[in-house]
Amino acid sequence: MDQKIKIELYRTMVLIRSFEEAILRDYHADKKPAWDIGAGLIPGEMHLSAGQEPVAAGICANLSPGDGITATHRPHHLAIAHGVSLKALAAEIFGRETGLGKGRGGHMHLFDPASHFSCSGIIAEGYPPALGQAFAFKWKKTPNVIVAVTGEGAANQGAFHESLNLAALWKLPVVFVVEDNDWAISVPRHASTAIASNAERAAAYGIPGERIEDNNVEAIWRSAKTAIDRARSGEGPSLLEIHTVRLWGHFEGDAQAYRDDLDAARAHDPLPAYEAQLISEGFLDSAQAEAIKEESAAEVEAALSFAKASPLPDAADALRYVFA
Amino acid sequence: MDQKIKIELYRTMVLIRSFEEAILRDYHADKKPAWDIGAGLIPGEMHLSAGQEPVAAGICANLSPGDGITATHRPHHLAIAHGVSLKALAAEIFGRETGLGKGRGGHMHLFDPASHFSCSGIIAEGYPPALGQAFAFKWKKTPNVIVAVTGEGAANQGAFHESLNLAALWKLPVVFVVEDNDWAISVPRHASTAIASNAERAAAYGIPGERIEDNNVEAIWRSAKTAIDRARSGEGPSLLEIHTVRLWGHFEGDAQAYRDDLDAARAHDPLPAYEAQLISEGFLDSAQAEAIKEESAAEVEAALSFAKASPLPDAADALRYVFA
Amino acid sequence: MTVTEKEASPATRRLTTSKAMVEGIAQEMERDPSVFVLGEDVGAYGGIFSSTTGLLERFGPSRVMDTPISETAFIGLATGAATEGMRPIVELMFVDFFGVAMDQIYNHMAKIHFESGGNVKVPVVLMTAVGGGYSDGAQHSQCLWGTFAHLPGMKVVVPSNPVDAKGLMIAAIRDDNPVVYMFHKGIMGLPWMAPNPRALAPVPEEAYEVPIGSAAVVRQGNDVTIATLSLSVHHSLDIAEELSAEGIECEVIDLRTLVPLDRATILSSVAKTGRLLVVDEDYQSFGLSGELAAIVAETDPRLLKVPFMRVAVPDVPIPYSRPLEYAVLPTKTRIAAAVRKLMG
Amino acid sequence: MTVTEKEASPATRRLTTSKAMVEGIAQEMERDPSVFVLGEDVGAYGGIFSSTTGLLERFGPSRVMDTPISETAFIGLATGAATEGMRPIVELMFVDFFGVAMDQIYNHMAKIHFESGGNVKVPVVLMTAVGGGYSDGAQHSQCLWGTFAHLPGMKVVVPSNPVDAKGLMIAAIRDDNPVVYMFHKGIMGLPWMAPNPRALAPVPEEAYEVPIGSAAVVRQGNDVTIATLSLSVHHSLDIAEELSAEGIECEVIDLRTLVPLDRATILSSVAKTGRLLVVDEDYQSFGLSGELAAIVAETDPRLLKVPFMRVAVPDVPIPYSRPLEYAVLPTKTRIAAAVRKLMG
Ligand SMILES: Cc1ncc(C[n+]2csc(CCOP(=O)(O)OP(=O)(O)O)c2C)c(N)n1
Ligand SMILES: Cc1ncc(C[n+]2csc(CCOP(=O)(O)OP(=O)(O)O)c2C)c(N)n1
Ligand SMILES: [Mg+2]
Ligand SMILES: [Mg+2]
Repeated sequence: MDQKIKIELYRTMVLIRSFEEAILRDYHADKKPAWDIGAGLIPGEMHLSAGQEPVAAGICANLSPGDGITATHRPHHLAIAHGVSLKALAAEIFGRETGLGKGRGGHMHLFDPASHFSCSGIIAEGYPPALGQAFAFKWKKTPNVIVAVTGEGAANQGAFHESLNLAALWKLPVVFVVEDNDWAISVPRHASTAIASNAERAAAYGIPGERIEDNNVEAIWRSAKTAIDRARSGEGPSLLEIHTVRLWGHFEGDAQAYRDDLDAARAHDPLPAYEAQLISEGFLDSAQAEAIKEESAAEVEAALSFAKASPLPDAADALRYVFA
Repeated sequence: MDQKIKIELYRTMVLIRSFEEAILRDYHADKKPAWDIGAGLIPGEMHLSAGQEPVAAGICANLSPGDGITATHRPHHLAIAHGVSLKALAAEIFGRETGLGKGRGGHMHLFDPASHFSCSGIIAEGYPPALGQAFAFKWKKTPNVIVAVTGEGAANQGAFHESLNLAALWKLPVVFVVEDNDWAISVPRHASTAIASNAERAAAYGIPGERIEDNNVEAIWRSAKTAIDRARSGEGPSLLEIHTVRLWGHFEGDAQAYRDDLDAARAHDPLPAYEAQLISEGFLDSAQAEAIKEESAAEVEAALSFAKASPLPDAADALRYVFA
Repeated sequence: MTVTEKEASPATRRLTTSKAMVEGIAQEMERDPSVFVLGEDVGAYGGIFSSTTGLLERFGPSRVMDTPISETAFIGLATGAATEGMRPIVELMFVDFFGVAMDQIYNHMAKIHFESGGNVKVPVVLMTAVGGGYSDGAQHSQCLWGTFAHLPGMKVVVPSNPVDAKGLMIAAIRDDNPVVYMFHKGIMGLPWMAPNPRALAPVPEEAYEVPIGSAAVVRQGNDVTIATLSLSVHHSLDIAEELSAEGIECEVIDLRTLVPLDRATILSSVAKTGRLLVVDEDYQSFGLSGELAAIVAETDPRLLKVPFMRVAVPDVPIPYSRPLEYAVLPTKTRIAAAVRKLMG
Repeated sequence: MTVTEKEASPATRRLTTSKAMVEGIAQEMERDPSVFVLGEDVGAYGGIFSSTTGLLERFGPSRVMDTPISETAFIGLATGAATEGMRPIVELMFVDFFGVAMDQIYNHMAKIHFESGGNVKVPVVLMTAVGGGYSDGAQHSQCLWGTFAHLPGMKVVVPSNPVDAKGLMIAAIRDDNPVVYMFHKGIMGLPWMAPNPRALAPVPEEAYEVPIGSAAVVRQGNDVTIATLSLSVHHSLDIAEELSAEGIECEVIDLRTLVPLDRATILSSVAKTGRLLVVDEDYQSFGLSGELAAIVAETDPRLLKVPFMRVAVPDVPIPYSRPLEYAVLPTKTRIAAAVRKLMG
C-alpha cells in the first residue's frame, strides 16, 4: 500500500476522532449540573463512533464520486470519511437551518443527496433503501456502488436478511458492511447472534463474505476494495464483517455498568496504534502527526463555529417539508 | 422402516388427499356459472395442499402428544396429519359455529389448542409464535417440540431469519420446515431465493440443515425423526427443506397460466408413487389400498356432512371474542 | 387471480377499474422511463387483483419486476430508487400485510423528505388492495386507511371507480411525494368477484389527472350528507336512490383522497344538510369517522341538527363466516337504517 | 440510560413512575411464576427508560431476558408463549419501532383470540416508551397510541403518574388479553431528563390494580373539559392552575385507557362544561382527538357550546431542532391559548 493512501487513511481517522471529541465536549458542556438529555446546544441521543474510525476510513477511501453510503444511528465517522460537508454535518447536529436537513433531521437522520449519503435510526432499516439506490445506479448505467452499513446487533433483524437476499438475487451493486463493535447497547454479540461470524451468513445468499479482525484499517481498505470493485463490475454484493471497537458508551450518558471489557477496549484504540505503525514503518513522523491533528482540529472547530453561528430554524416554519 | 409405519404414512396421505379433493369439489360446486370467490358454501381464498401430503405425513408421524405444529395459509395437510379433528376442521372451513374457531377464523386461521396446532395467513409470520410455544414447553419442562412450517417463498421474509437466529441462540425445541413446492404463487423459486437450497441457510445460525429431495415420504420421515429427536433432547432447532410439489393452483381459481411445469408436476404425484412402492415392496395390495381409500373417503364425507349440518354463527354474536 | 377477463371493447371504451388503473400506469411508463413497477406477482400473473395485467408483456422484466416475499426489502428499494430520481410503483399485495414492512413505509418513505429538510424527494406510489366481503378472514379483508392517514408524510388516495382510478393513479405517479393508493378488490371489476355495475365505465383514452385532495359530490341531496369512499360509495349511492323514493335525499360525497382531506366539500355539504353519516369499511374507532366528526365539531358543532352517525366496522377483526362478516361490514342495510335514524 | 438513580426512601414510599412500574412487575412475578420479561436491554441495563431496573438481579436470566434486535421474533415469541399459558411482558424499546414487528402485534397477538373463536387466550403485556420533547427526532419521539387504538383486539393503557403506572401494570399483567402499555419517557422520573414533579409520588406498597377502561377526573372544573393523557396531563394541570387565577376552571380528564375508552366520564364532563379541548401528543388527524369529537357528536353535538378544539401534533414528523419540536408539541402555551379561545 503506498504512502499516500496510508497517510490519507490516518488523516481521515484523525479528522473523525477530532470531530467526535469536539461533539462530545459540546454535547456535555451545557448539560450540567443536572444532566438533562434534552438540554443544551446539542440535545437528544448522541451515538459517537470513537474507535470505529478504521471502518469508515478504510471503506470510503475506495469510493468514487457518485458512490453512496448508508449509515446507522452512529453515522458521523462514515459521513466524514465519505466527504460530507463538515459544516453542514455539524450544523445539523446543532439543529441549525444551515444543517444537512435544515435542523429537521438531527444526528440520526443525515441526508446529503450530493454524495448519496443517508442514514437511519432504525436498526437494519437503512439497508433496503440502499438497494434502491443501487438499483437506480444500475438503471442509469453509472458504474456506481452503495455501501450499506449496520452494526452486528442489526444482523439479527429481518431487514438484514431480506436485503441480502434481494441484492444477491438481482446482483445489485451494494457492499454490505457489518460493524462488529461487540455490543448492541448492553447486549454482547454472543447473546444476540447464533454464530461467531456474520461472514458465514453470506453463504445463505451465495455471495462472498469475509470477516476482518483487529480493526485494522489497511486490512479493511483491502477487503473493501475487493468488494467494491466486485460490485462496480456488476458481479453483485458482498458482505464484510469488520471487528471494531466501541470506545465510548452506546450513547452519551450511558454509564456502561454492564461492560467488563472497557479496559481492553481502551487498550485497542486504533488511532495511536495506527500512528505508531506508520511511524515505525517510516511513513510518518511525530511532527507530521501533530500537524495532521492540528489541521483536523482546526477544521472541526471551524465547522462547529459555523454551526453555532448559524440560525436556529424559525418556529413559524415547523410545518414545512412534510410534502414536496 | 416397519410395515406399520409405512401403512400409516400411506393412510395419512390418502386421508389428506381425500379431504382436499372433497373440499375442492364442494368449494367449486356452487360457484357456477359465474364463478364468484365470495359465493357458495365455502367462500374465500382456498389453498389446497395436494402433492404435499408426504411432508405432513412424514413429519407428524414423529410427533407425540403435547407436541405442536404451526402451519401456513396452506394448512390442511398438516392439520390432518397432526390429528386435528376432521369434523372441527371441516366445520371451520364451512364457517360453522362447530368449527375450530366457531367460524371466526376460516381456513387460514385454524387453532386447536388441544393439539397445539395453529397457522397464519401471513407469510413466515407463523414462525415467531412457534418460538414462544417452544419456550413455554421448555419452561414447563415438558419434553415437547414444535414443528414450524413455511413455504420456500417464505424463506426470504425477515421473520424467517429472526426466528431461526433466536431459536438457535436460545436452543428452543423447534424444527423449522420449509416446504419447497417450487412456486410462491406465480414466482418460481429461482426468481426469489438467491441460493438453490435453503438448507444452506442453516449455517447462518449454526444449526443442522438438510434438504430432502423427491417428495419422498420415508426420507422425510427419517430426517424429521432426527430433527425432532434432537429438539426433544434439548439440542436445539434444525432446518429441513423438503422438495415437494404443488399439484393444483396456488389457490382455487388460479388458472396457472404462468406455469410451465404442470405436466411434470402431475407426473410426480406422490400418492400413486408411494402406493406403487408399497405394493412392489409387498407391504400393501390393491385391495388394502382400496379399503384405505374408502375408509378415508367415508371419514371425510362424515366430516363434511357434520360441517354442512352444523349451524352458521348467529349474526348477533358478531362482536364476541374480541376480548376474553 | 386469472380467471379469464374479457377484453374491453375499444368502441365504447368502457373499462373496468383494474384496466383503467393499468392504463394509467402504462401511459406514465410510456411517457417517463423512470417509472417502474415492482411487487409480488405483478409480472406474469399481472397482479393478484389485476392491477398490473399486461405490463410485463409490454414493458419487459426490467421495468416490471416480480419480487421475493420480502416487503421490507422491496418497498425500501422503491424508496431508495425514488431518492435517486426514479418513480417506482410498488405493490403491497394486501394492505393487511403492512405490518411486515411498516417501518420502511412510515419511518422512511414518509419521513425522508422532511428529515432532509426538503432536500430529498421520495416519489413512490405504494399501491395496495383493501377490503372484504368475500370471506377472506381477519388477515386479508381490512381497509386500514385510517392507519395510513394518521401518519404524516404520505398522501392517501382511495378511488371508487374506473375514471378516478386512472386519474388518481396518474396524479400519484406524477406527485413528488409518497402516495398510498388503496384500491378495493370489490371495485376492480374482476370477473371472479361479485360484480359491481359501476366498476365498468367509460374512461377517457388520454392521460389525465384527478387532483389529489379533492372530494367529489357524486350525488346531490339536501337531507343527509353521506361521506364515504371506496366500495361504500356504491352502497351509499344505491341506498340514496332507494330512499329518494321515500322522499329522503342524500348527498353522497366520495372522499377520494384522505390526505390531504377536502374539508371544504364536507363542511359545505353538512352546512346544507345538517346531518352527517360517515360510511367507512375501516375500523370504527380512532380513524376516519372520528376525523370527519372532528372537522365538523371544530368548525361549528351547531352545523349538526341531529347527532352524527357512523357505519363502520365495529372494532372487531373481520370474521370469516359470511353472516358474521356481513354483520360487521357497512352494508346497505346498515346504511339505510342509519339514514332513516338521522331523519328521525 | 444509567446515569445514577437515587434509591426511593422507604419511609415516605414516594416512587418514581419507573420504580412504581417495576414494583408492579416484580410483585406479579413473585405471585405468578408464568410471568416473565423480555426485550432489548431489559436485563443488565434495566431498560433504556428504567422500566425493568433490578428485575434481572432479582429474578435471574431465566425470567428476565435480553433479546437480539429481532422484534418480530421476540414479540411473536411472547404471543406464542401466552397461547401456551404463560404471561409475558415484552418491551418494544420505543413505540416508533412498531413498524418492524407490527404484523406480529396486530395480525397475531391481537387477532388470535378472535380467530380461535375464543378458544385461545393471549395475555401479553407489550410495554413501550413513547413521546418526545428532548430532541430525539422523527424516529424516536412519537406517541402513536392512535395507531394501536384503531386496530381491534388490543387494550391500550397510558399511565401518567406513578400510582397509575403500577396499578395499570398489574391490571395489564392479570388481564387475559393483549394489553399495550405505553409509558411516556417524560413521566418516568428519570434523573437524566427534564424533571417532572408529579413523576415522584407516594405509591401503595401492596399490589393493586387500576381498572383498565376507567378514566380519572384529575381536576374538577365547570368551564372547559380538557381530555388528555400521559405527559400532557401534567401540562394541562399546570395550565388549569394558572388559568384558575383568571377565573377559568378547567376539568382535566386523564383518559388512562384508550381501549376500552371511558366514554361516560368524557360525556358527563362535556355535558357540564359545554367546552371540549383534547390535548394529544400523537398526530392530530385520524386519531384520538377525532374519536373524542365523534363520541360527543354522536351523543349530542349540542353538548358543545363552542367549537371543539384540539392541541395535537399537527401532522408533521417530529422535528429534531428544539424550536421546531416545541412548535409542534402540545405545549403549555398552546394549551393555554386553546382554553382561552374556548372561553371566547
Ligand atoms: C428496530 C430497532 N430496534 C431497536 C432499536 C434501538 N437501538 C438503537 S441502537 C441499538 C443497538 C444497535 O447495535 P448495533 O447494531 O450493534 O450497532 P451499534 O450501536 O453497536 O453501532 C438498539 C437496540 C432501534 N433503533 N431500532
Ligand atoms: C407477508 C405476506 N406477503 C404476501 C402474502 C401473499 N401470499 C400468500 S401465499 C404467497 C406465496 C407463498 O409462497 P410459499 O411460501 O412458497 O408457500 P406456498 O404457497 O407455495 O405453499 C404469497 C405471496 C402474504 N400472505 N403475506
Ligand atoms: Mg454493535
Ligand atoms: Mg411455495
